[in-house]
Amino acid sequence: MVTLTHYLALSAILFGIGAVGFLVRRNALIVFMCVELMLNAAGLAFVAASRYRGLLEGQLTVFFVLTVAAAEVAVGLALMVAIFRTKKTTNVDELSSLRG
Amino acid sequence: MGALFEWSWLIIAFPLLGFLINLISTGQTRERTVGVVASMAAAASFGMSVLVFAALLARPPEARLVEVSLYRWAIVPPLTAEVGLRIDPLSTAMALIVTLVGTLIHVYSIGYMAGDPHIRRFFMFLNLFLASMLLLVLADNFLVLFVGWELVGLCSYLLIGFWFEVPYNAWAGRKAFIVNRIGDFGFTLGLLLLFWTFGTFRYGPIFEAVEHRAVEAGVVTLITLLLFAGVTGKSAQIPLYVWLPDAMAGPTPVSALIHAATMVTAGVYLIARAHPLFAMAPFVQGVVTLIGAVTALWAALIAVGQFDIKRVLAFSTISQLGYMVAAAGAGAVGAAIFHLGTHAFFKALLFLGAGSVIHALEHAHRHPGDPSPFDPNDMRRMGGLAQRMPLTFWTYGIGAAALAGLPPLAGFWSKDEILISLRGIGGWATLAYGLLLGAAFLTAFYMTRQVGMVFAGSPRSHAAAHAHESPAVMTVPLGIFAFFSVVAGWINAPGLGALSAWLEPEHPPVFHPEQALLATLIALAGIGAAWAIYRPQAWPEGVEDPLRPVLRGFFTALTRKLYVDELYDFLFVRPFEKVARGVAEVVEPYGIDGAVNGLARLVQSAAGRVRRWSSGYVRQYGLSVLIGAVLLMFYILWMLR
Amino acid sequence: MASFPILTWMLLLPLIGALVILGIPRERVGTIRWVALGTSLGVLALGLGLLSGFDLSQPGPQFVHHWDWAPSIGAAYRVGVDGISLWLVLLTALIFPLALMASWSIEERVKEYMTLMLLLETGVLGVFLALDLLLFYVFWEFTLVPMTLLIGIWGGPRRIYAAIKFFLYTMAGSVFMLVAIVALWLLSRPLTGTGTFDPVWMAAHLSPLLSPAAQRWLFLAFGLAFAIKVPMWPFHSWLPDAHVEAPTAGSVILAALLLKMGAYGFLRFNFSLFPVAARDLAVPLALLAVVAILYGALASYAQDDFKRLVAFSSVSHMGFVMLGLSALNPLGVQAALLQMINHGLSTGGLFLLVGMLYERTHTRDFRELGGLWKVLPVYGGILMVVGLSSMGLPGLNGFVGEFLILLGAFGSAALGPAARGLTAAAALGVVLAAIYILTMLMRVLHGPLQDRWRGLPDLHVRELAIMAPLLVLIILIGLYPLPFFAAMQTSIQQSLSVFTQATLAVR
Amino acid sequence: MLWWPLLPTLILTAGALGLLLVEAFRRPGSASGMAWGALGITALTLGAVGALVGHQEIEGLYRMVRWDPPAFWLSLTILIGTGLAILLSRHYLADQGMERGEYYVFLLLAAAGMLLMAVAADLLIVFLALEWLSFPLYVLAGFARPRLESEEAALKYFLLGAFASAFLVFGIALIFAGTGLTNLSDLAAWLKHPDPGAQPLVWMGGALLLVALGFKVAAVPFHLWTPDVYEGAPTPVTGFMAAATKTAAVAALIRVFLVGLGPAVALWSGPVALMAAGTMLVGNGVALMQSNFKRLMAYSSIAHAGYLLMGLLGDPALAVPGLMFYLLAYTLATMGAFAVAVGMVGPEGEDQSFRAYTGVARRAPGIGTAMALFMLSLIGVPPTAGFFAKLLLFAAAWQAGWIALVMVGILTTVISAYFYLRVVVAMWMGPGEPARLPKSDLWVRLSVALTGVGTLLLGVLWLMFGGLSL
Repeated sequence: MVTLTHYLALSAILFGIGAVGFLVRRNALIVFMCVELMLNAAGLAFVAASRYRGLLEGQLTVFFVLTVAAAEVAVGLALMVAIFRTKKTTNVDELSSLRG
Repeated sequence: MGALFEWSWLIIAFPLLGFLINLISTGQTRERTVGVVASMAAAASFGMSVLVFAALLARPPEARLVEVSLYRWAIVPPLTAEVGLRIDPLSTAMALIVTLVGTLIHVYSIGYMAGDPHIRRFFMFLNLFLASMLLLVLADNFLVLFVGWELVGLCSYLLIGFWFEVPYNAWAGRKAFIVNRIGDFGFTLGLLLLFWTFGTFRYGPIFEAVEHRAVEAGVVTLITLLLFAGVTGKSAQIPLYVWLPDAMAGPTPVSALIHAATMVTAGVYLIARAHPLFAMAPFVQGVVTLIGAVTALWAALIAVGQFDIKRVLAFSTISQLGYMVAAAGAGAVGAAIFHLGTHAFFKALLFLGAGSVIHALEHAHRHPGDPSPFDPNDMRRMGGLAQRMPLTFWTYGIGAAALAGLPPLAGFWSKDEILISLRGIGGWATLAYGLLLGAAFLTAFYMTRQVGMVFAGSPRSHAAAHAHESPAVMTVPLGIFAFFSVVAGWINAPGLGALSAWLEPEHPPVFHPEQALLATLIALAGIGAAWAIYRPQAWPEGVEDPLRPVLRGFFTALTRKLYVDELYDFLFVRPFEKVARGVAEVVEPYGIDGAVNGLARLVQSAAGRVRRWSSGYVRQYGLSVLIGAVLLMFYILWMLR
Repeated sequence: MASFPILTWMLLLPLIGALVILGIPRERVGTIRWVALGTSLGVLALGLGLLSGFDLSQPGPQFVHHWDWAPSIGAAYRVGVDGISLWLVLLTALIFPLALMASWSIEERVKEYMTLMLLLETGVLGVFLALDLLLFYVFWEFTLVPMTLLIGIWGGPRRIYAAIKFFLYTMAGSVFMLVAIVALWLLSRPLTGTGTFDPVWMAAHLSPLLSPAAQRWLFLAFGLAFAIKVPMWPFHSWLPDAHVEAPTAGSVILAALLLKMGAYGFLRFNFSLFPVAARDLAVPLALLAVVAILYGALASYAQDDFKRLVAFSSVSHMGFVMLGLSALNPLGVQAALLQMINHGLSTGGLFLLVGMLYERTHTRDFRELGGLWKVLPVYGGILMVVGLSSMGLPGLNGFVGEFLILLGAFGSAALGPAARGLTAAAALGVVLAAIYILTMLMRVLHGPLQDRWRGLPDLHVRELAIMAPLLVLIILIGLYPLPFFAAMQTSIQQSLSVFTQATLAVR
Repeated sequence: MLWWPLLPTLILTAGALGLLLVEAFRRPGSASGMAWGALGITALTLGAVGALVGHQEIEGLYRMVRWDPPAFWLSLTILIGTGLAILLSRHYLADQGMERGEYYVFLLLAAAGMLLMAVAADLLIVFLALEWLSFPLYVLAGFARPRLESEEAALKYFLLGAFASAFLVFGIALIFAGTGLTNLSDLAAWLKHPDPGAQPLVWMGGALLLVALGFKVAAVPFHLWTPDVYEGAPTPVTGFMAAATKTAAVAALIRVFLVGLGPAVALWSGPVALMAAGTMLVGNGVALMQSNFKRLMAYSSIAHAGYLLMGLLGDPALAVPGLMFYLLAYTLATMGAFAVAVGMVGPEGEDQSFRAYTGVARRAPGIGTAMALFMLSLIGVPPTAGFFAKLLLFAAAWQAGWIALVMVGILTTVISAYFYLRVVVAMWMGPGEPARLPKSDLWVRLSVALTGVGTLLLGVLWLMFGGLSL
């Protein structure tokens, strides 16, 4: 029997993977994909909870999340392109001139 | 006559007025005018004192106490402090002595200080001193007495350091003030205890309370002991006498007036004034008497080894003050004041005589234009002045004889009375008596030595050879003082006893012929011993002092004042400097300020460590966020347990 | 009389003067100076009006001006003057014109300087006049800013260090006072609805409800702010730096007025709001005071810098003030209050004299001075009088304060068995004062004169005009302190009445 | 269905979009017109906010938004910050050669998101508003491209912001999974009678919300992005972020924690107190080591987040008005300081180190005085607005029993005096003549004057005209 707990556990695992990915990857694009993974983990939780409770709000929320994520991609990619033009790299570790 | 007493404050006001006139008058005033104004102020004060004295004399003995309230100084519950004068036999006697000696010395100073660029300041200070001293003497309570007490100290300080360009003079003035302040530390505490014991500073109620035994003897013992600490400072007693020899750095009239005749006797006056208190504390009386006697002997001993003409007199003053203190301690107020009066005359005479000598030597030295350093005070450079300065010599001789206690001069009578007063009490008084007899021998000895070195024989320096007698403005006061040095003793001579009758009618002076004989013999012995050593024939050429081969090392110790200054320097001065430096250079910067700055540095270094957190790496920032989140999760789990 | 809010005008006048100065072009230095001086003289005139209308018999505040400006938190603008603050207000009104006259030699950024001085005057007056804790705190902190800028802009070589240290150190103390004020306000809220900052109300209705422990904590919180300002040992180390680096007028105001704010705070707030704690802590307070007396004197003696010497002497003198206050009896407290005035006159005077000397010699190092009395007879005479006043010579003002403080402390019931020992130790400070003052006089005035000082000009008219009122007061208070005590008597008696009340005695 | 609470947001959004249209069709050249337009729209919105002032409580949009007094104060503060940011931007953009009109569009859009946050009554709105205000800020932070610092700041802000918002979404998801609720009032009601089985989910969700909002408000340990982004972003944007974004983040904290999770205060007060203490300590501490003005202001922003968090824990009767006033005072002082900083930027480039400020007050005493005033207000010295603000927050925290926290607060206040004073010291006491002088741009001067007067008088006026009872 697959319960809500299982779904939530899965989404938590996904969230965790995304978070760890954020920390270990250097390519800005991949780092960003990890964030997307985290967002989608949350989406999964919403859908599962929505289904479990028989409410529509959760499913609706996922639309919001997806839309926001899409907008985020638009902003993020634009930024990365701009940086790549200036710095010729997308390695986040090389972007550390501001510190202290 | 009652109205006259209401004006008795004029005694103080005249010199104060003189001070103010000279303060306000511009620098253009002629120096002669300055001196005359000051002298007239002093003379007016003397005149007023005489009037008051006469008015008091006109009263029956039991009514010879007038309290004059001047104004309310402060009312702070429970304290009500008034400035008031107490006109009674003791205070008028003191006022007479102070104003008489003061007037004469003012006049003398006109000649002595002539030509000094700061003469205006000199006379200002002198007038101020006179006013302060009279305030001290005439006050009707301890607080005002203390005010005068400190102000005379101030004037003493200012006048010792009068020629302030010479570092030693300034140093000596400072030393005098500080040593006095140390004594006054005790005095202050005594005053505090006095107030909280009696609830007032006024003599009248305090003496009344003592009379009725309204207070514990233990407290009074402590009070009088503390007051006596002030006395040891002002009246130069062991252990605080060390400032007086250095006070000779001041102009000679100052030494005569302040450091011989008047200010230094303030301590004796205090004991006399507070006699009812001391009478209640026999233990303190013993201490006072003994310290006075030891001081008398100790200072006389040191005087033997001095070469500075004024220093000999300074130690002599300390010694004579010892006599007075001893007598006052033993309760013989009359004898103490008697000696105070006679001493004022003959010691002033001696100082002024010494001043005359110094003045003469200085002028004689200046004439040939000799640039070599010359100390006009050094008796080793004198000799043979008897022929060149006869007036000075004769008057000086009278003063010395009076000091040595030769009958029938003033010193004989007063010293005799002190010695008699110590007899028959027993115990410590007997010891003091013995010590004072020894001091009497030494007194005769060192005075003979001094006269011998200064006036006898042949001149030992160019200046001494060319010295001339001083002008009349100086020699006339010498004559007057010499006159008093002869006759002053007679006012209390047995049979006459005027002073005693005035001060303490119930104690007429007594006369023991065997005592007089003993004292005279001792004085003669001292003179003889000194003459044997110092007569010109016995003094080989080139020898600094014929006593040195006799006493050998001990004489060196005497010349070094028995190393007391060195001892104090080692025990107090240097440790104090060390502590002060330690506070300012170690405790403050490293301890207190160091703690403050250290705290600031600690915060900064901690901040520096935390700052490294902001490394610039995004992933590390993310890690920080994640760690925060994980910690929160653990917290939630912990809460859920 | 009540219709004309004289105190509010005293506070406003300097602000108006500052605004006027802001409108004057900066090149017109002379006009700016005169406007500033005129303003401060106007305040002095108001102050004298205050004195003439002051009712000696009334213990409570007079000339009160009241306005509930922030009803939602119960804060009020309430100013008034009583016997405790009267002399301090007048001292402020007197010192500022003198300090401004001493600032004639300031050539740089005169406009800013004079503006800040006038702002500072408002601040200092406000501290002494405020009868509302919040208002008091506002003025208290407000004085910090102009003073910091005065030190930091017109100061000596290490001025920035000194200015920041002054600001931080003072602030470190006053934030605790702020918290204590907040705590009192919160405690008053259930009783009044909106809460109040009225110390009189608190003393009557709130203090009795506080537990001894609470009183002690609040006493310490207020006390820390005041102790730093006084400054009490060991919180004094900002003072020498601030004094040495500040311009002359800054040092004068710092010594004469700002330090008084601390002692005034103890008297006005700590004692009335927390009487139980005050009584319990009197002995430690007195102990610190005595340590300050001795420590300040010792440190003072070992200085080679004239200004630093005077600065440390301030520590010592303020120790006397604190000793008198901690005696908690009329004698000690009145004497302490008078001693605050005395210290303002004598130490303020000394700083002025240091400044006048420095303008001539450009050094304050004793090792380079000496023998100056020969060329500066008037200066020397004045220095001597002021110095002697500082060492407590009878006949001058310092003696009155110091001696009566000792007298009060000696018989203080609050200090109990420790009273006599503490007083004796404090009396030693009088001896030490003689040592360092006389040494100072010797090193400046006496001894041989160096050739390079031979042409120094003596004091000129403006400088004499600055010193004259100080000298007059120094001598007047010394000879006739009666009226000065008379004005403070009833107020102090009333403020000390809590210590004689039965409630306190039972404990 | 009432739209009133959304009115300011809608006006601003519509205005921004209109401005975007204008930008698309306008001839290239000076963007002054755009700035005027943005100002006008802001003013219009301000009018709308003013029109709503009398209303105590309006719910709208199926109880997803809600207008109440805090909403008014937050909106007011945000709009003041926005208006000042516009005033500062015009000359700056021209000098820096980035005079592109869409700048104002982004600014207004971000502000619209913030206004939405001010009225949020539902977790979804919180999420939406947060993203809404963030995206334009990401762009604005990188607006000075191709300057590398600006781009780096933008990317860092973007990546970390996205990372944090993932926590937010996941937190909301967990709460939803536990309760089936997103409405904050309903959540509060649920928490009063919680279902024990679902409680862990709600608590975990709350913790994740704290992470995300802590990030936005720049609380330790989620603060690390702040200095880098503040330093790299164009200076007016930095000011806008420091002031308006902070206000929006606090709005979110108030809505989520005081309203939604209010009944669970015992649970979150501990961690929040720790965060507050840590934030005050770290913010004020590390600020001591800074020598760049913008970075200093970043740490100042962190430090003030600590005080605001402390306010969050305080007795609400005092804390809510306290927080409102604090934000207003903080916005004025911060925007004022940034106005001075913008004034220091010339066509030759930007140098925000203290060295560049040395001796400026010697030649420009007015600017120097204003800067001193802002710094004093940020320290909390009376009679500036900052003093009264801090007073209220300390009182609120003390009243709620957070005495240790108050102690940390006052001690760090003392520390903060040091670094704020360093700015004053540099301007007033620095030796020699200044390297450059503040430019005489009218808009910048106006901002300095407005914020200066506001900083000086606002505290007194606010208390005089109502204070706590507002």
